[in-house]
Amino acid sequence: MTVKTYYKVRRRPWEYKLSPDGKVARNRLRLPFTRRHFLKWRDAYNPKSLKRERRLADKKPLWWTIGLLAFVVVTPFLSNSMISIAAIFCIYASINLLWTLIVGTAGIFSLATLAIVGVSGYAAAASNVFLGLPWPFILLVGPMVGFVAGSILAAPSTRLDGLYYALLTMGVAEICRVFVTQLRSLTQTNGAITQVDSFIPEDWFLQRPGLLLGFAGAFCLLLGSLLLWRLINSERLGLLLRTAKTGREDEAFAEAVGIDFRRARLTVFVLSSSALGLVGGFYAMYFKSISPNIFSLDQLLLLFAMMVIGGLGRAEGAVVGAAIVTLIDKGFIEIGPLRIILVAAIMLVVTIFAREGLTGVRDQFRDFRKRKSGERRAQRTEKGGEAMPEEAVEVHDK
Amino acid sequence: MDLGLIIYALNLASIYALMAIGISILWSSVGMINMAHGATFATSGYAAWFVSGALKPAIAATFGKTVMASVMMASVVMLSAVLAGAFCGAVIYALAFLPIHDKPNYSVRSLIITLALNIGVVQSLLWYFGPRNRGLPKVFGFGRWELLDTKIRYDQAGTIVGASLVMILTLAWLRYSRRGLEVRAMMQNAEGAAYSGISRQATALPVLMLTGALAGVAAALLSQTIFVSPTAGVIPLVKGLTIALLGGLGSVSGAVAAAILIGFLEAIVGVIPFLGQRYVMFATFSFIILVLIFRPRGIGGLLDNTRE
Amino acid sequence: MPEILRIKQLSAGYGPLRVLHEIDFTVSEGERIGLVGLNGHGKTTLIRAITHMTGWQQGSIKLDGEEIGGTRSLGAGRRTAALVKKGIAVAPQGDAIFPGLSVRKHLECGAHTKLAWRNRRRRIDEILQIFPPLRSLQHNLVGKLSGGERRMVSVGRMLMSDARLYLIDEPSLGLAPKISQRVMDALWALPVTGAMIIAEQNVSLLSGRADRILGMHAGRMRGDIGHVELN
Amino acid sequence: MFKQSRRLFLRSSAAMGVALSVASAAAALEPIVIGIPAAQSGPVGVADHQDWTNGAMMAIEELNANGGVLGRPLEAKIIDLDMLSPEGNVAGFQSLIEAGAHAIASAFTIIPQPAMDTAAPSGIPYVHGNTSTVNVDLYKGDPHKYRNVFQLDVAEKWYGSGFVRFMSDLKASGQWKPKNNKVHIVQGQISYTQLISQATQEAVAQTDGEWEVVSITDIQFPVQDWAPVIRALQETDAGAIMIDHWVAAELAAFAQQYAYDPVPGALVYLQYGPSQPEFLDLAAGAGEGMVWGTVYGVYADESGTAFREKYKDKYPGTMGMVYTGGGYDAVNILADAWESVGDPSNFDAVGDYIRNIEYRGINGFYKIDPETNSGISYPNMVDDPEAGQAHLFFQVQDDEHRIIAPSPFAETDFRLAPWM
Repeated sequence: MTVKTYYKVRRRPWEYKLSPDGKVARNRLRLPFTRRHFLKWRDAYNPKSLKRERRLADKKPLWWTIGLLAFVVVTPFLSNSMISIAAIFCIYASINLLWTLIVGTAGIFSLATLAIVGVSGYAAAASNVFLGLPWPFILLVGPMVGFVAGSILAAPSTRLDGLYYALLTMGVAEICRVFVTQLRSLTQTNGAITQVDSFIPEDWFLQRPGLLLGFAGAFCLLLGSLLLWRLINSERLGLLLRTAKTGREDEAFAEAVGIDFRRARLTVFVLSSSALGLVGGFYAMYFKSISPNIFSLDQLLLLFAMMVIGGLGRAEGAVVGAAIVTLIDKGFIEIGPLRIILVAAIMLVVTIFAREGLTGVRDQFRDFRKRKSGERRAQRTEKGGEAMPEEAVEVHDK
Repeated sequence: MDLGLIIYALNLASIYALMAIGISILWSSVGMINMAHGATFATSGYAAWFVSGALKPAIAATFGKTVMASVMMASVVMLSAVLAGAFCGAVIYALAFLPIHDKPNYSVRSLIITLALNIGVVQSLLWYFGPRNRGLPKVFGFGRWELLDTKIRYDQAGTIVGASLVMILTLAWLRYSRRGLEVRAMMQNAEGAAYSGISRQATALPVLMLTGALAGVAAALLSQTIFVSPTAGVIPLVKGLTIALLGGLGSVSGAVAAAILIGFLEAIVGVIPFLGQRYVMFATFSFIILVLIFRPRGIGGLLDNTRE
Repeated sequence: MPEILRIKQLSAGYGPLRVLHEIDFTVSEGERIGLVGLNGHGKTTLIRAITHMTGWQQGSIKLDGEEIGGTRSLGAGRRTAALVKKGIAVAPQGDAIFPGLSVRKHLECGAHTKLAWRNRRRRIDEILQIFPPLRSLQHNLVGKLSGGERRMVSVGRMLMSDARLYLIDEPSLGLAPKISQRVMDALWALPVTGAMIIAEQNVSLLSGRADRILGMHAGRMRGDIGHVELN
Repeated sequence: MFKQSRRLFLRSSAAMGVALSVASAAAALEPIVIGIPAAQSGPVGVADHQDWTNGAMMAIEELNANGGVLGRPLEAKIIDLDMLSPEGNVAGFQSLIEAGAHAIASAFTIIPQPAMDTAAPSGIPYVHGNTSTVNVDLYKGDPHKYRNVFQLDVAEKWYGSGFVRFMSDLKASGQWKPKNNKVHIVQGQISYTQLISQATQEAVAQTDGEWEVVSITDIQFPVQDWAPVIRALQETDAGAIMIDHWVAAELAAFAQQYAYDPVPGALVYLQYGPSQPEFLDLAAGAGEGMVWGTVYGVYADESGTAFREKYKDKYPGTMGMVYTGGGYDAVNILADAWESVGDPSNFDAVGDYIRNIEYRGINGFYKIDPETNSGISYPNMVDDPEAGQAHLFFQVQDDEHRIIAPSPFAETDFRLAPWM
């Protein structure tokens, strides 16, 4: 007779749970004008104690809040250059978030992100410098130009395949760069528009109060981008797009059941482009100038490196990647070209070992662990080891 | 349009074609967009410079100032560039293909890895060799011919003939050799190739080395006109990529056709008085965008069947 | 009769999800085996598992008494080419064809052994004998052929090198009855050394010709079901 | 105070094993920090910035060997400047200011405004060789704010008038008989080359027909092949050709291709690019006879020659002709200022000293023009050779750069190029 060993199936013993009063009905906050809730609370009865337990099913908002709060509290105590780096980080992170919306949510592989930022930044700066519009209008002109640029760029996206579209947008960026550097009226400044009016008073520019003000603005920009991300991804639009996440067949299926998939994609693209336009206007104001470098391939690759290191298609990936790369690129300027090599090395290692960037490592490890435990179970059971349904996770196999 | 302009256009086209067919073959057989092609280009240039510099005294001592010496020098330059290119291909194979070729998101991840390699190698070259450009020994010597009232520089003629020769050899290899047949089979259907006993791992290495060697040839040839520098690969990479796409990524004949098209376009835009050199890039990209809008799969689909 | 293929306790699937459960069977020299089962019951997965296209987690596969691939496999076709070289020839479902090659070139791709490569011209002529419709098409691109012709090319490619084991997955799928009958006739008439397994939904195409018919149901082997009607 | 004494303690305890000398006593004091933002990883300007850094480091080592400044050693703080984008400039300059730099000595940046805006509020003395009109305009816009930002050389527009003056002088001296009065300009697209081209055209227009601009050919960085340009040159067949481009390697490629197909009898002027060390190496003899100029070059007089020799000892190979001397002079000027002011942290006093400086360096005589807060050019702005930095014209002769004008500083005469 064989001795049977029983294995304990553990269910997150480390997880903190609230124990609400069982008699009181649950009162949940809703986002205004929507049916969505701020946090994903889940109630369940503990089968052993028969007590009501409440846990937070999605803890990301919690981490976001803690992280952003810590960031905003700590930054004012840093040195001037660190505050600048923090502000640049906010700007880059916003651009990356919006880019992630385009690439991840809308599934349009566009490389014209910086081109949209640049075009709107230039238009906004020009409206201020050459037409004399006061600075608050920059924040209006930027999104408007972004909207137009996005609409124009969105048109061919339904016709072209991913890679071809990516190339087309890269070409657009290059055309913008060449065009701006050719402009004879900007020759004096090498194609840059300088002395743009700003929300930062002239006397404070690049000094302590001005830097903090600039940082505050940049931080608001980041919050705005996060809000847009959240709204798009949790609203109808995001749900629509998620029905066809994985591929061409799904897309065809979505179209077949009456979801106007293309329209949803284009809407996200144009929305993000408008927001990118706002970032462009902000960029021109923050530095009081904008240079053709914003259209350059190097700059684009740097931003791409951020997204890749963090994890393509994830909000936290865009932000974490931006933090790492900005810190290395702008913080370690003393070590010279080595820092770029460092960024490349990080990119290389992360991509070889992590399939979805740094922020995907946790999920990847969990998948790995699940697969392993499934295999072990298969080995120790006599009957071939049927996988438990909850373990039958999608494993990306070729 | 006179002969001089045609020569100039062909000169551009042959360099672009060398880069573009490398990118095209690689995409269609191994499924990789090789962003490190520019780094391969730059590395090959430096290798040719370094080796030819190191062997110069030895060659001068053995052959003196004879024709043999320049032939030796030329072959050293070409050979070292080709070998360095092939070596870069092997490195790309080891880093961007082997570890991940059967893992999820392979095509995006290999693109990212090669991109990282490109950035890293270019900066390392800058860091190690410094910013100064380097000149290679003139493979084709100084001078020019007069042909039908047109002056043709040796290096122009050499580049056109050399590049065409290399391309014909590559295409012949693809068409007639057994390895070439395997590569073509893999270009068209990777799973079917596996069922025919064609291993992806075993075939990818020679393909990567071949495309690297092509970039090496392009580097040695282009460095006859301009010089070797860490960022020398950027323009050939961008041009090669765009031309490969214009040719309908994956179609070798499409890439060659697109290279010739762009070569002539650039030459012609350059001499139109109100456009001139400063609108060359502008015109090229506008043209490619227009073509892609009307023919979303480039011009290659007109010529042959490519991998979907 | 020596054993060619012995499969023991094979469980295969995608990740933790099992599709095949403890498959056991052997194939001897000279046998032609029919593998029957309805759509989705594991015929194709079994063939893909034998060629390592699909990963398997448990069990053993022996070819000519030699273990191939240990006790588990990652799948993804990583070792498929090596197995083909060891003597497993496959005509997969849905014709893994190379649309841009001519029929002759396509057939040449199958000549992966040294001997076959040296004799490829003669071999091709032999195969054109087996499939007469291809004779007039030998310089046409495969991508331009009809479904039946493609299947012939696919099978012909499989036959280019001598193998120990031939695996043919649903040769009649998607073909008009008349043409599928013709393809099947040619298959059964093949002068094959080693052994052959033909997976097929339509049992009438197998009965009377296969030496044995194995049934598959819900990922399990039903054993030798002889020549009974299966429904 | 406490911090300083603790550091003093640390330093002296570290120096315990070493025999005490005057030098180590100087080293025991807080060093004076010179910030050098140098492009090291960007696509352009890396070679020029390397020259500047080398020159500056040479000066720092010399000064330290002589006991430092005010008894304190000099220390360079070098960072990698991304000079093409606003954020790169801001980050670079901020980090230098925060690292406690007492002055910033920079070769140049492509977009000066963010750099100046970052430096200006702290009042840190910022000396540079931007050679740019934009600086001058910015300074004029707010002289108080940018009071301590000094452009040691002059704006680029002087290249234009200087070149026309050079041609006329050369013609008058009889050393060169132009075959016609045509001038063909080949211009790059950045502001520097565009402004030089405009200035040249204006200067030519003022010569009343002595010269005439007949053709302007545009080029775009990077130039892969000069064949179309050379064809255009052949068609125009001008007596003087101005290649208004600044990338040395591309000018060397031009020289090589031009050598096959010269325009007979034409004077070829390559503007500034050949000053970079790589030009001669790359042109490999093809540069012979070509003329180039700089408003900010290393003289060949006694001190200049001594500097050249010292430099070549330290950094073997071909020497850069512009920013090497520039970096060297900049550090010496700062050292002078600190020596006489006495307190490197008193930025405004140091700035006032530089504003009124009269210093003869190896790149000429430094005096700050109060109108523009930048240098003075001879013979473009003053007639006294020792009252400004000479606009030097070089010719490549026997594979070496030789000064041929202006006459007080000329090493040798103009020589007809092989194709003339």
